[in-house]
This record gives sequence, structure tokens and C-alpha cells, in this order.
Amino acid sequence: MSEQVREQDIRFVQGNEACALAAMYAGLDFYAGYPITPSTEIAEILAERLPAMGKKFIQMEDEIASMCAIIGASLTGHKVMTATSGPGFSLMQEALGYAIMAEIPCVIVNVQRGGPSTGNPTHVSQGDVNQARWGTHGDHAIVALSASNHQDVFRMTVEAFNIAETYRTPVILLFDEVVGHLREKLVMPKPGEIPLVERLHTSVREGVNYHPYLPREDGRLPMSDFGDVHRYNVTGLFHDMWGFPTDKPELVEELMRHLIRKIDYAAVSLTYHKAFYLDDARTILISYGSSARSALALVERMRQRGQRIGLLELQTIWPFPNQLVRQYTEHAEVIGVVEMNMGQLVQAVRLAVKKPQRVYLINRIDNRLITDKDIRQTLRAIQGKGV
Amino acid sequence: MSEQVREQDIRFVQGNEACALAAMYAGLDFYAGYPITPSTEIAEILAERLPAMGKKFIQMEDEIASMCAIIGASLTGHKVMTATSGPGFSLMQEALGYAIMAEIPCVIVNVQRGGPSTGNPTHVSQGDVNQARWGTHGDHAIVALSASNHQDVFRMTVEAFNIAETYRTPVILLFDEVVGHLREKLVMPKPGEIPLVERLHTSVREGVNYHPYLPREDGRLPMSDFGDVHRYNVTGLFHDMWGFPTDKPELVEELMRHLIRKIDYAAVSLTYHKAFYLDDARTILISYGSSARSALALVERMRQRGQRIGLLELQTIWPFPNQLVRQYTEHAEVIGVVEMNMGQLVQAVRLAVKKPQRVYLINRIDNRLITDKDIRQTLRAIQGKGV
Amino acid sequence: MTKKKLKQHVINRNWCKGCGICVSLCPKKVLELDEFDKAVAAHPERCITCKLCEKICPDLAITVETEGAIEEAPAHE
Amino acid sequence: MTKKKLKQHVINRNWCKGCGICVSLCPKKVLELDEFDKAVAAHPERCITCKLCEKICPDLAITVETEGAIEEAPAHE
Amino acid sequence: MENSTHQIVFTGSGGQGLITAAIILGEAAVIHEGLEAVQSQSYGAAARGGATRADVIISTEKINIPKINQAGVLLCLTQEAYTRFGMLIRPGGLFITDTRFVKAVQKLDAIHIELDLYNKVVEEIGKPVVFNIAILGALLGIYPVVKKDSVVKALEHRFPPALRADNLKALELGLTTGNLYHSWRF
Amino acid sequence: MENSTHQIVFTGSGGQGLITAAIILGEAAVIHEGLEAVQSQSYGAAARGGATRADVIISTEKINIPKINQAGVLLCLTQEAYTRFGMLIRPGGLFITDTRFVKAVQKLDAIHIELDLYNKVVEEIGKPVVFNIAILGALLGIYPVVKKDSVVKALEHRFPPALRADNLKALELGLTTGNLYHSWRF
Amino acid sequence: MSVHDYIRERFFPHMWCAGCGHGTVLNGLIRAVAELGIRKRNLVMVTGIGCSARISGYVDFHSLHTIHGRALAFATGVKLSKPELHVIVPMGDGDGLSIGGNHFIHAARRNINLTALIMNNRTYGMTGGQFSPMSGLGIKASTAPYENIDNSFDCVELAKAAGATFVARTTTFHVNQLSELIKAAIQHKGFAVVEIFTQCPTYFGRKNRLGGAPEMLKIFKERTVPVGSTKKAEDPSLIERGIFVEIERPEYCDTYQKLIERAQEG
Amino acid sequence: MSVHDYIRERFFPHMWCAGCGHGTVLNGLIRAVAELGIRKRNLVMVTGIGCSARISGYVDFHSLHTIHGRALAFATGVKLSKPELHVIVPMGDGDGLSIGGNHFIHAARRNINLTALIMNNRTYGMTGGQFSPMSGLGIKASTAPYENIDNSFDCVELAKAAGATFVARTTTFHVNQLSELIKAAIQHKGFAVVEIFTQCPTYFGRKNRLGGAPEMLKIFKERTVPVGSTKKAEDPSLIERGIFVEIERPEYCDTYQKLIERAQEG
Ligand SMILES: Cc1ncc(C[n+]2csc(CCOP(=O)(O)OP(=O)(O)O)c2C)c(N)n1
Ligand SMILES: Cc1ncc(C[n+]2csc(CCOP(=O)(O)OP(=O)(O)O)c2C)c(N)n1
Ligand code: SF4
Ligand code: SF4
Ligand code: SF4
Ligand code: SF4
Ligand code: SF4
Ligand code: SF4
Ligand SMILES: [Mg+2]
Ligand SMILES: [Mg+2]
Repeated sequence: MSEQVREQDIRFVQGNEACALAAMYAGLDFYAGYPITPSTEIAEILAERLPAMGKKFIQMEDEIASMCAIIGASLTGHKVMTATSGPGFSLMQEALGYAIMAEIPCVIVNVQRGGPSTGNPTHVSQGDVNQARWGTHGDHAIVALSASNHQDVFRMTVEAFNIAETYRTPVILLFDEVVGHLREKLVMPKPGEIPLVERLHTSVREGVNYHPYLPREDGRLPMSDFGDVHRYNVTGLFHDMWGFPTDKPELVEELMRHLIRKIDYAAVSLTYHKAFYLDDARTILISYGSSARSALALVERMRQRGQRIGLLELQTIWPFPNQLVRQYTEHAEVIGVVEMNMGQLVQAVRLAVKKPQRVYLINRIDNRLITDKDIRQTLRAIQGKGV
Repeated sequence: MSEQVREQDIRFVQGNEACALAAMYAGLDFYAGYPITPSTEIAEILAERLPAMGKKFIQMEDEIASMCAIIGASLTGHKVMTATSGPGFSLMQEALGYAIMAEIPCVIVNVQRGGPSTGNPTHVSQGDVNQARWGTHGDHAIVALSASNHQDVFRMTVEAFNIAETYRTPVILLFDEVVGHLREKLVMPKPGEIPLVERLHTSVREGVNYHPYLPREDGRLPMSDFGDVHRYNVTGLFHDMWGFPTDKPELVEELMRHLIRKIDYAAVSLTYHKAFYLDDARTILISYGSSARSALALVERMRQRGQRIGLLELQTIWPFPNQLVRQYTEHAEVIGVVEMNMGQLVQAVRLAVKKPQRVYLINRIDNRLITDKDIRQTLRAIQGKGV
Repeated sequence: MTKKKLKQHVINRNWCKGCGICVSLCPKKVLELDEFDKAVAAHPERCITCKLCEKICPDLAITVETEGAIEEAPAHE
Repeated sequence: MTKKKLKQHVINRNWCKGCGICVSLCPKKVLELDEFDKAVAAHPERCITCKLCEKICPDLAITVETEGAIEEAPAHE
Repeated sequence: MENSTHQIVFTGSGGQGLITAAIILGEAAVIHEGLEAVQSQSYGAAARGGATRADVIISTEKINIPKINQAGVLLCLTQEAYTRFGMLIRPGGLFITDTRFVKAVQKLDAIHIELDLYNKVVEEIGKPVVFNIAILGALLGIYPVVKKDSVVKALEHRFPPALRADNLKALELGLTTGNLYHSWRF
Repeated sequence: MENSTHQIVFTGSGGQGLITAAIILGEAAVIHEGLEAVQSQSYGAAARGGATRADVIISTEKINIPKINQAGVLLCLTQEAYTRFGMLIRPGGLFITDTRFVKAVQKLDAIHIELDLYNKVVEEIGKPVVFNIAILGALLGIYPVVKKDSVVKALEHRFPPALRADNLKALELGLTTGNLYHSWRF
Repeated sequence: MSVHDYIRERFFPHMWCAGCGHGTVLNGLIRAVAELGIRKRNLVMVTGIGCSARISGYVDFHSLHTIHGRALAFATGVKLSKPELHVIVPMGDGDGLSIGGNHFIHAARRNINLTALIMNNRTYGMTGGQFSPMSGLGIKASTAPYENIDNSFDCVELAKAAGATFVARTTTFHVNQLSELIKAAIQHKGFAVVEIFTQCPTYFGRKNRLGGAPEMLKIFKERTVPVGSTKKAEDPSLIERGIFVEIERPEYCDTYQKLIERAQEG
Repeated sequence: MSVHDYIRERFFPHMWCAGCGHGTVLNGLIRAVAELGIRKRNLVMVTGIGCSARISGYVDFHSLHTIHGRALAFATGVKLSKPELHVIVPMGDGDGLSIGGNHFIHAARRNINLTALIMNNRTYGMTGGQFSPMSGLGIKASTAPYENIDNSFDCVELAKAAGATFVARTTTFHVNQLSELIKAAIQHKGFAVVEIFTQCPTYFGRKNRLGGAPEMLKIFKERTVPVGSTKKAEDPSLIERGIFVEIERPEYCDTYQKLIERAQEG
């Protein structure tokens, strides 16, 4: 073993543990949750670690309450998170919409399992991708990140907190059962190695009019903690810059545009991804989460045989990185979207690329991890080579 | 007034009342709900009318319970419905997924209001269109219908029950505040005028093995009522043809395909729509719900001036009528999708048509009804004529 | 508790919605609704400054201003 | 209630999970776990057919078959 | 009536029964005259306490757009409604108020008719609750968008016998009052 | 060891501690030898009552696909596990059972080693609970995929001092037993 | 500070109907906090959705107007994350006990230091007068046109059984008791519930022909008696007012602090 | 019919762990229905999600295995739409009283004729041993590594306060009482609750070092006493078993039938 390796803090952990460790690294102050497979380990680890750090862990009566509790705790100036899986994520949708409307920084982890309904609690799927985008009622924008290995789980978890704080928005971490349950290597980043975004507090003094919902020139909205000098209103109704309800058409429209634009405009800086062998690739696989591992396995194998195939692994799922995908796929002859569902992100890819007819779905839907062989087989079919 | 008119049973009712009347016409036996603006009148009317018909109305403790209760009542062999609006619809998502998975006929009305979150309870929007498609976790297919006037509200409500019974599936009625609250003329269809689909009961006799989840050759799955001779299992887990849980990959895949195909294959027969002046139209508006009224007003006005403009009003929203839209828009130069949101159905239109670059969003997002003038103005901008 | 001598009834006419609660419940029938359905102190001299009207007004529209101290009995209960 | 005479203990070895509840709670220590961790009636002669084992077995693995009637006392409580 | 689409807006306070008046008008048109009509109103927190609004559009044609931006006929029956909704009146439109509730201050580009109907209702019928039907009568007297008969039928259908007499009386009273202005011919 | 990727599957019943054994093996590889490893297991209702399974892949390369379809080394420690997972063994693979729990019936195309380790653990250490570590020791004796030292470190890190001695004893016992087969060289 | 310092005067007149008892609750509440002299920066009000829930817009506290039924869950997050804040949670009977019933019993079970007020007007005011779980048998409502068949909860019993350590009841007629009970509830360390009968003349009053707000208040006067009054024995249909439970039990945030100490010991 | 006629033998051995008390509840339940001789076509079992919820797969009734916490809401739909069915609703302590608490109190309030069984193993078994609202102070669980600080509900008190008209408690040790109480609950007209202490040796037992299933059963024997026993007075930490509430009150489906008659009169 090299000296360098020895100096590193190497762990052999589950993806869920990597997520929990990253949340603490990012400064998590308050976690509320309700157990559900395959995300429960996140809660179990935090139940042990947070109190030891003087921070708060609470197991609520259900997922609705969990989501509400973290919003409440965020307003007192804390970094907050909850974790769940499909059924719990469905229950959180109403309060998630509240966090969007009231612009509350918070992180929601969804470790995906087989669905719909109770489905297949202990097996993998990527069936909640579009739900993450559209699950709550009413128009809105959302940020959702994913990761395929534990180093990335760590990184994306930290970024989720950073984005939540920067844009005053809920951020969804969309992992899956394979990533969540798998144990593998994690090299713990050193303190400071990944930059952290802290809550932006208003500089407005006591007695001066503070506008909780008036974006600064850079688009950010400084906050004031509950318990601090500024008293303002937070509501899920359309509201004015003080946070008070209004149904004036101009203000409704302005707020709606603000909520959507702050995410859309940020799309470029939010576009986390990994490009593997894309420079000269004629066949481009696009994937995310654990299916991207299999896609990478195939790409590496086929590259060894000299084939011009590459992989674009998306870590930012929403807002969908249209530009990025369009650019990378410009010269591709076959664009294969690898996912474990009946075709969810493939639609966004079709909307993004120049030639939608070149986009193919490569999927597996039996709640088992898609393999490099599965992908290879579908690719052969696409290329007219049979299976 | 003509004699013909006199013979008709003409009412001056709210859209919500038209929906309630239609549900009774379709044979509604059991309603469970929780009040919420702007859908409450549906419950209020049924609270009065159902008991008088010996049928059941129950106000539950919340929307989750309402959705669960109608599923339970459906299993005893009854036609069931609930009605809600955005926040309640979000809460129903988990149980909605259960109805999809367990293949329970039921009708869910969502009278859309401004969102996200509490939003704008007494004003209009069409912000839940994509939520209706993707709101519950896990992969799935769904049927959602819409209507722009009370005659159609009546018709679509009856069809919702018909589809629910035919395909053993939940059906969503996606109305909006304008349609729900507006009073206008309704000519009550006579008994028998709109054909009704009754529940298909199994012909399998007592003692013979009944398979609740084994589709017949025509794709339908005959049911047996709780309380009847066949005892079987209903679950939200992936299950076999007897309804018992399984996580066998083959069975998971088979069930998943079945759930999606039964809706997709039915897409043709489910494609309710109205075509106005489409034969020679170069500019085609596509719309649904109350915004289709404004689109029609504009189309009629511009036709009078000799312009080649037409309207495709979609009444089946999901499964999206891809083929229909592709065919109608083949020769269109401008395809304007008129909706009251930041662009939801427009994405499905883009995926469906040959030339997505000809598809434009024409919208209004201040929770006020889009008008013919609004549409005209955006059309002029699209055509490079300024506003 | 001690009861004070009345200075005046300050009634916020913009806030008063004319519900009649103060009129109906004032133990001394001090208050009335005027032609605009706003509360007015028609008989201030009868007022015992029990402040029931102030405390029960759902619109926070009445303040009973007092000076000096007189004996107070609880409004009711 | 009347208690019956034992015919036999029918133990479903496929269902028994060897939890030891019957072994431990049988008032007469009739039952034992064998080398495969399955319950067996090691001392059937001691059995008073109280049926506690039958009623408490979480795996529904024991049936205490009886014939004729003898006096029965409640298992416990 | 000359033009084929009539846009009528009733405004006032929640308790005045204006929504009922608007619905009855719509019913008369749709059910009893085979016309098209739509009716809508304000809801929720906006309707609570503050000023309320009920719109009716009556037409010989199908009505696509059910919202009124400019009212051909505007009735304002509280001061607050007058302040808030006065600007809805179409230039040259018909603007109706009742002196009991509204003191007109602005000059509006409209034909303004100030009724003294509330006081009459109180005097002659003694039940302020039927003021809404009296107002409907007055409207029809001034602006006969539907026939009296149709409204009578709608009223009879809606009210149980016990309440019918007073409402019909109120309708008559309103009609008589309104008829005074009928000769103005709109 | 010759090939650079090792796919090892432990199967048995929930209470046997096989998941712990698998994790310790992974920790030894990753933390103490700088190798790559992944570990996964069965969950939920499937893991309750019935047969459980813990997979470990150890490699010098990054491991993309973390699932094992065919095991190079398969350990079956209950009869049920043997029945259910026996077919996982790669043709020519290494197949390890313990006579206390498994009576082999099928003929598998694999090198089958039948240990009598459980009885030894009971006899020599008296604590059946450390059987899992003994099995891990035996595995390493037969198939030295990581160094003993690394496993010892992993054990020391995981177990509080009070439990360490027995676990180390079990590891030794297993190793000694396994070493008997080591000369077979896989 | 004067009572009016605790309200946001710019939003007055408020949105409630003439005679709505919710305003009287607001009145009693601000008198309570004024008398306790709590600094505004330490006051948080959390509400759900309903006419009652609009109260948070009118108090000059930190105010959190959330979603229907979930106020106590949000409040739990606020309180546990910053225990030094006073968190007051007024709820409608529908908000707090229908859709929000679960959070109510669980907050009570945890004995977390929140002040829960149930503004019980026996109807869903905001949505137009449907029956609620507090309406009671025989009541008419827009969804109970033939008289309600749903039993009602006894809020006091429910709170007590679930674990609340302070439970009281009063009405909008009993304005002195109203502010006294709210004061006591705020000062209580643990989960405190005050049920307040309040009138909705617009729906509950009208549909049940109870007259206007003054008449409804008189019913509160006549149909309630102080806790332990002998009149209750004579006429069991009378409802008691006053404090039903006031006990000391470890409070959740305190216990959590101890947990932290234990965890940090090792 | 014999006891085994009421189960689906093809799914045995069942999925529960060795020694899991849930199997004993199943055992007691089928004895109860067999003794009552209820026809299988009139029996419906509705469950949520959890180890306990899997019980519906093993009974040869109409069986409805739903989603976590909502069993009583589904059951309400089944029962009200077809009141002639016997609807039995076994729930885990998490399923029934944590996420499902609201449906529990509202079903009790309505006094709808359902048989609710709380299979209380004081933990979330299915998800691996987290604490539940029934765990109680001081218990260890995977989310309470430092001893639980959450108070527990008293299920009996909660059911009573919410309006249940039959409330009882027993344990998996008291197997005769178990089936007798389930019988009585099924026969009761109205909302009936039987709380059943049941052992989860895999998580609750192991994490709290209580030994195996037999040892846990012995604790049930030693720590519980019949209702009204004098021992309880001596040692208040003992828990009572037996029937706590058994009263007659109009049942919801019956009242609904009367409502129909009233509505049809005019
Ligand atoms: C999830 C959800 N369901 C329903 C509603 C509609 N809704 C708003 S307030 C309310 C009930 C109000 O009753 P209550 O809580 O008693 O307050 P009140 O208006 O009587 O003061 C309802 C059902 C909603 N906003 N959200
Ligand atoms: C909405 C939702 N949240 C969480 C879960 C995960 N989950 C399944 S069972 C369960 C708890 C089981 O505990 P209990 O009800 O006490 O039953 P037991 O397993 O102990 O018998 C949980 C939290 C779920 N399936 N759905
Ligand atoms: S109680 Fe208040 S609002 Fe009502 S009349 Fe008196 S002053 Fe006006
Ligand atoms: S203070 Fe008392 S006596 Fe004086 S006006 Fe008010 S209520 Fe009447
Ligand atoms: S109680 Fe049942 S499962 Fe347990 S050992 Fe005895 S027979 Fe076997
Ligand atoms: S019937 Fe009673 S005595 Fe006989 S074996 Fe069973 S428990 Fe023992
Ligand atoms: S509707 Fe009822 S509760 Fe709502 S503001 Fe009016 S009186 Fe108050
Ligand atoms: S985990 Fe516990 S509750 Fe679940 S089956 Fe095992 S012993 Fe029973
Ligand atoms: Mg209320
Ligand atoms: Mg449990």
C-alpha cells in the first residue's frame, strides 16, 4: 500500500452511509425522518452521530411530518435533511411544494426502489425520476441530483446542501437501492476539500425593512432566522416580497417566474456530469445512478475492442442539462439512454437533442440491476444486429 | 323556445354540479372526500343526493383516507369516486399508485387551482397536468381526461367511469377552477343516451380457481367482489396472477408491462378530442380545459376574417394521443399549445409531432383565465408581427 | 384588580365590522350601532370600564381609555 | 371445559422453525428440539393436552390430537 | 334588446344575496328562454368580509369566454363595491346603485341610475332579505334582458311556497321601480 | 492469487453473521490493502426467516458491476441456502460447506470442500457466535484473497476488546482448518 | 409593550367575517403575550390552512403559515431546532383534529413544549361550512344536509390520552379566562392544549339557525360551566371550561439535551 | 370448519422469523373465527405494511394488503360499502399508531364496526428495528442507540378517548384470552380495538437483550395482570390485560342506514 493511501481516511461503507457522512460534512444540523427501505440506514447512522455532535435527529410519525419538520428547522437557520424512498416520497410531495413556494433550503434524499406502490422494497429501480420533477401539484422547478458510486454520492450530497443554500430551494438526491445498499470504498474528503456554501444571512439591521422575498441583484435572497430581529411571514400562498399573501395577477406572475427562473438560470452552474470517452464517440450512452456503472463497464469493454462508444453520466438530472446533452450528442449516430424504468429521462433527452429519432431507450424493468450485457444486447438490436 | 328544447331537461349548473350529476348518471355508488376549493361543490351535491338514492357519501379525515376508502369500496363491487384539488391531489398520490398497481377501478377528480403549494385556491391554473401523469412514485401509466364546458364535463365524467371499469384502472378527471365554478347550460342526457360500462364480473364458479390478475384474451380482467365466493389477495407489492406478492424478475417485468400496455394499447380508443376547423388550418392551436374555450373564441373570430386557423381540443390528456396529434399537425406551420402553466403539455406535443421546432407555448401564468386576446398577441409575436 | 374611571371609548371605525357583539354584550348597554353599522358609545356615562367590549371585539376595534382607579369586578364568568 | 386424552402430537416439520417456545412453555416439558432444531414430542406420556403448545406456536406447526374426554383446566392466566 | 350579448355584473357584500339574483337571472335565460348564459362569482378569502361580485353573461350565441372585463350593466350595492368595482363599467354602459348603500362620488362615463329601492323594500315588504330579488326586478324593468315570466318561473322553482310570495312581491316592486326608466331604452 | 477479480458469495441463515464476515473481508481488502471491493446482501422479507446471501467482489481494478451472477467461491452454510443458491457456483469454482448444516446431494461442477468447522468452534471455543469468523478464516486458509493481517486489523477495529480474543481465536481456528486445503492452490 | 404592538396593523381590518370569533381569539392571545411581556423576536406562530390559520398573518411574531393540518409538524421542527423560542400553534378544528389529528396526538405524546390552540368553530369555515370532527351529531352543514351522523371528538380527552401535560378549554365569550388560559399554556413547560369554542356565524351559525354572533356567544355562556361545577352533575349536557390537566413531565427538548450530553460522554 | 381451513396453507411456512409473536396472533385469530363459525366469504382482512401486515396473506379471507398506515381507511370503504362483511384490521404498532394514528382515532370516533388489532411488538420490525411510538422510554432501537426519549402512547387510553366502544388488551402468551378477546371484538357492534403485545425477538428482543422468544413471552406473563387485579395497585408498573371498555353506542353503518331512510323520506 502506498504512503498516500495510508494518509487517506478510507472507509468501506454503504452508499447510504456515504450520504450520511457527506451530510455531516456539509454541516447538517437537523434531520427528521421516518424509516423506509432502502433508505433507512441514513437515519440509523444519523441517529447515532448527530446527538454526539450536539445536533438534532428526530424520528417523526410519518414522512409528511418529517418533511414539515425539516422546513420548520430550516427557518431557524439550520441545514436540514430528510431521507426516504418511493412511498414516503409520494407523501412528501405536498410539503415539498411548500418548500418550493416558500423558498426554504432543504435536502430530500430518495433512495429509489421498485414501484409503483409498495412494489419491490428491496430491489432497485429508477422509477421516480419524473416524479422528482413533477410530483407536487402546480407549476414549479426543481433541482435533483444523482450519483453512481460512493465518492460521487458524497460529493453530490455536499453539493445538494450547497445548492439548497445558494438558491433557497429544496434539492432532491435521487439515489437507488443498489447505490444505497452497496458497500464500497469511500475516501473521506478532508475538511475544506469540498467547498461549502453557508446560509446567506441578511445584512439588514434591526428596525430597517427586511424583504425576505426580494431577490438581490445576483438573484439570491438573504434570509433572516426565526428568533432573529426580523419578523416576517412565510406562506404557501402566492405572496409579496414581505411574504404576505396576495392574489394580484402581477405578483403571482412575478413570483412564478422567479421560482422557475432561479433554477433555470442556474442550470449551467448546476450541470454536474461525467464524460467518458465522448470525444470521438459515435454511440453515446447517457445514464445516471447505478445503471451508469453498467454502462461504463460496457463502454470500457467495447473501447478495448476499439469501438467508438462513450458515456455521458448525468449527475444533475433536473433541471435537465439540455445544452450539455445537445452539445455532447451533436455527432452521435446512436444515443442510448440507459435507465431502469419504462423510459423517463429518455423523454427529456429527446426534447434536448437535435435528432430525437436517434435516441433509443435501453432499459430493464424487473427491478434487477441492468448489466453491461443487457445494454450490449439492446445496442445490437438497435444497430440491426439482432440480439 | 322550440318544442325540442322544452322536452329537454335543461339545467343551469356549475361544472362541479355537472360532474356530480354525471357521476350519478354513470352509476356512482360510493363517494369519499375531503373538502377543498374549488372542488367542494362536488362533495356538497353528492352529500345531499347519494343518501337519497340509498348510496354512500362519506367525508373522511383527509384526502389520503378518502382515496383509500374509495379503493376499499370499489373492491366490494361499487363504482367509486373522490374529488379534490392540488394539495389534496398531492396527498392522494401514494394511494393512487396503489390503485394502479392493484388495478382498482376508481375515478379521481382534480379541479385545478393556482399552485404550487396553497398557491391561489380560488383562481384558475392548469398546473397539475404533468403531476397527473407522474405524481405517484414508480413507473406507471395513467388515464387523465379533461373538458372545457359542462356538456363535455358530463360526458367525460361518464367516460371516466367507463374507462375505469373497462381497464381496471384509476382515471383522473382534470378540470380547472373556471370550468368547476362556472354556471352554464347543461342538457341532461337521457338515461341510456351515453352508454355505460358496468363492472365485468368473473364467470368462474365457486370452487374453481379464479385469477384476479390474469388478463383475458381481450386484455380485460374480470373481477370478483369482496363478499362474493372467490377469495383472493390484493396488494401493492408486485404480485402473481392470484394477487400474491412476488419479487421474481419475470413476474415483476410481466406485471409492469401489463400495467403500462393496457393503457397504451387502449390509447386509440381513449382518444377523446374535438377538432375545430382543422382541415385546411396552417396555424393549429392545441388546448384543453377552460383555455380551450378562449382558443376556440379566437379561432372563430379569425376564421371570420378568413384566416386558416384551427383548434384541436384534447379531452384525453393521458395517455397522450401522439398519433392523433401527429396526424392533425402534419401540415401545420405553427402549432400553438395554449395552456395556463409554464409549459406542461407542450412537451408531450413536441415529442409527438414531426417538427418540434414548430411547436410554441401560448400561456398565461397569473392564475387568470387566458383570453382570446392573450392568445392572439402571442401568435402575432410568433409570426414576427410583434404584439 | 382595580377598576378605572372612563376617559373615552376609542372606536376604530375602519376596523369595526358592525357585528353587534359589543352592543349586545355590554352589561350597561353603553354601545350602539350607528346608521353605518359602526359601533358608537351612545351612553358613555353608564360605562363601568369592565373592558368586556375591548376584549371581546373580534376586530380589535375598541379601546376603553381610562384614568384614575375605581373598584373593578370581573366582567363575567 | 373438558380435557381430552392425548392421541398424538402432529408436528409439521416443514413449518416448525425451532423457536423453542413450545419446548420452553409446555407445563409438562413434553417437547424438545431435535438435532435439526425441530420440535418433537419427547415425552408424550406427560402431556395433559392443555394445547398451549398448539395455541402458542407461531408457526401453526403443532396439533395436539386427542380422543375421549378428560378433565380440563385452563392452560394458564 | 338589440345586441346579442349582455354582460351584467352584480357587486355588493356577501350577505346581500346577489349571487342568488345572478343565478336566477341565468336560469331564466337558459332554462326558460333557451338562451345561452354563464354565471361566475368571487370565492374564498376575497369573498369573505369584503366586496363580492357575481357576473352573468346572456347571449343568443354559445359563450366561450365566461369572464367579464367590461360590464354593459354594473350594479353596485355597497360603497366598498362601488370603490372596488366601479371601473368595470363599459363607457356608455348602464350603472345602477341604491342610495341606501352608495354615495356616488366619481363621475363615470355611463348612464347612472340611482334607485331608492332598499328603503322601499323595507317599507313595503318589511323583509330586507328579498332586496336582491327587488334589485333583479329593477334591473329587468330598466333592462329587460329576459322576460318577467321566465324569472317568475325560476323564482318559483327555487323558493319553497312559504317564501315565494315575498319574493314575487319584491320582483314586482323592483320591476315597477325599474320600469320608470325603461322608456330610456338602452 | 492469479486472476485480479474475486467473486465470493456467503449464504446461510440470518442469524449466522455471514454479512459481518463479508463486510470484514471487504474492509480488509479496501482499508488495509488498498484494493477495491464491493459488498452487497439480500434485504427485507427475503432475508427474514429464509436463506440469506452476502456477496463480496474484490479486485485490483475499479468494480463497476457490483452484482455476482456466478460465484468463484460459494459458501453454503444451511441446507436451505445450499438448495437455493447452490446453482450460483461458477463451473470449476470453489464450493465450501460445513457438515453440521449441509448434506450435499447434487453433484456440482466445482471443487467441493466440506468443512467440519462448526463442531470444532463449539468444542474449542465454546461460542457458536464466532462461527462466522471461523468460516472467514477457513476461506482465507483455502483461498487467500487478502492477508490474515488485514483481517486481524479489521476485526480489531470492529470488535470491542472484550470480544476480540474469541474472534481472533476463531479466525486462527478457521485458518488452520483452511490451510489444510491451501496446498490445492486455486 | 401595548397590545397593539403585537399585531400587524397594516393588514387590518382583517379578513374574517363580521362577528367571527377568530378575531376574539387573536384579541385574547395578544393580551396574553403582552401581559407575559415576551419579546417579539422570541415569539413564533405556526399555523396551517383555514380561516383560523390566517391568524398568523396578523400577529407581529415570526409567522409561519403552512399547509393544511401540518402546523404542529412544522412547529416541532422550529422548536426542537431552537428550543428558546416560544412557539404558538393555533389550529382550526378541521386543521388540528381532522387532517391534522395525527400530528396532534404525536406532539402530545412527545410532550414537546408547544402551545396548541384549537379554535373550534365546529365547521370548516374556509371551505364554506362542511361538518368537522367537532361538529357533533345532529348538526347541519353543507356536507351534512340531513343532520350530521359523525360523532365528535372530545378534544380534552383526546389530548389527555395522547399525553398532553396541560389541557384546558374556554370560549370566546369568556375573554378573561381566554387570555389567562393562553398565558398559562405558554408558561407551561410541555405540550399545552387550549380548546377554544369560537363562533362562525357565517356558516355554522346560519346553517344551524343559531342567530348572529351575539346569540352564539350567549350559547357559549349558557351551555358551559367552570370545571367541577355542580351544575354539570345536574345537567350533563353542559360543557366544562377551565384547566383539566396540568402536570409536570420531562419535556422533549429538555430530554433531547440530556440525550446529547449522554451521547457526547461516549 | 377446522382452524386450518381458515389459512392458506400453500404459503406456509410463513415469512416471519422463528419465534415471532405475529404467528401466534394469526393462530389466535383463526381459532376465534373458527369458533365463531363465520363463513369465509363474509370475512375480509385489511392490513397495511409491516411484518404484522403480512398476516393478510396467510388467512383464507378476502384479503387486502394495502399501504403503510392506511388499513383502517381502506377498511372504512369496504365496510361502509358492504356492511354485512366482517372486516378485521390487524396493524403493527407503527402502522396503526405512528403513520396510521389519524385513521385510528377517526375510525374510533365514527364507531364504525371494524375489528382493529394492534400487533404491538414495540418496534418497526419490517424495516429493521427502529423505535415506534409504543417502544417507550429507555428502549434501545436502531434509531435510538442511546435509549429512546420518546414517550409511548397508552393504546387503550387513546382508543377510549377517541371513541372506541370496545377496547381490550392481551399478549401472545395469554393464548386463550387472545382468541376470546378477538372473538368478543368481532362480535362487538362498533369500533373494537384489541392491543396484543407480541414479541419481535429479531430486533426488539436482541437490541434490548431480552433473550429469545420464550424469554420474551415470560416477560409478558410476569409483567401483566388481569384488569382490576390488586397486584397493579402494589406495583403500578404492571400492565393490565382484559376488557377496558365495552359499551353500546350507535354504529356508523347503522346510523348511515337511518340517514338513507331520512333522506328518502324527502
Ligand atoms: C390538503 C388540503 N386539503 C384541503 C384543503 C382545503 N381546506 C382549507 S381550510 C380547510 C378547513 C378549514 O377548517 P378549520 O381548520 O376548522 O378552520 P376554519 O376555517 O373553520 O377556521 C380545508 C378543508 C387544503 N387547503 N389542503
Ligand atoms: C409510506 C411508507 N413509509 C414507510 C414505509 C416503510 N415501512 C414498512 S413497514 C414499516 C413499519 C413496520 O412497523 P410496524 O407497523 O410496527 O410492523 P412490524 O413490522 O413491527 O410488525 C415501515 C416504516 C412504507 N412502506 N411506507
Ligand atoms: S364588537 Fe367590534 S366589530 Fe363588532 S360592532 Fe363592536 S366594535 Fe364593531
Ligand atoms: S367597558 Fe364594559 S361597560 Fe364599558 S362599554 Fe365596554 S363593555 Fe360596556
Ligand atoms: S413453537 Fe412451533 S415453531 Fe416453535 S419450536 Fe415449537 S413447534 Fe417449532
Ligand atoms: S398440550 Fe400442553 S402439556 Fe401437552 S405438549 Fe402441549 S403444552 Fe405440553
Ligand atoms: S367563514 Fe366562519 S370561520 Fe371563516 S371568517 Fe367567516 S365567520 Fe370566521
Ligand atoms: S423482524 Fe420481528 S416482527 Fe418481523 S418477522 Fe422477525 S421477529 Fe417478527
Ligand atoms: Mg373550523
Ligand atoms: Mg411493530
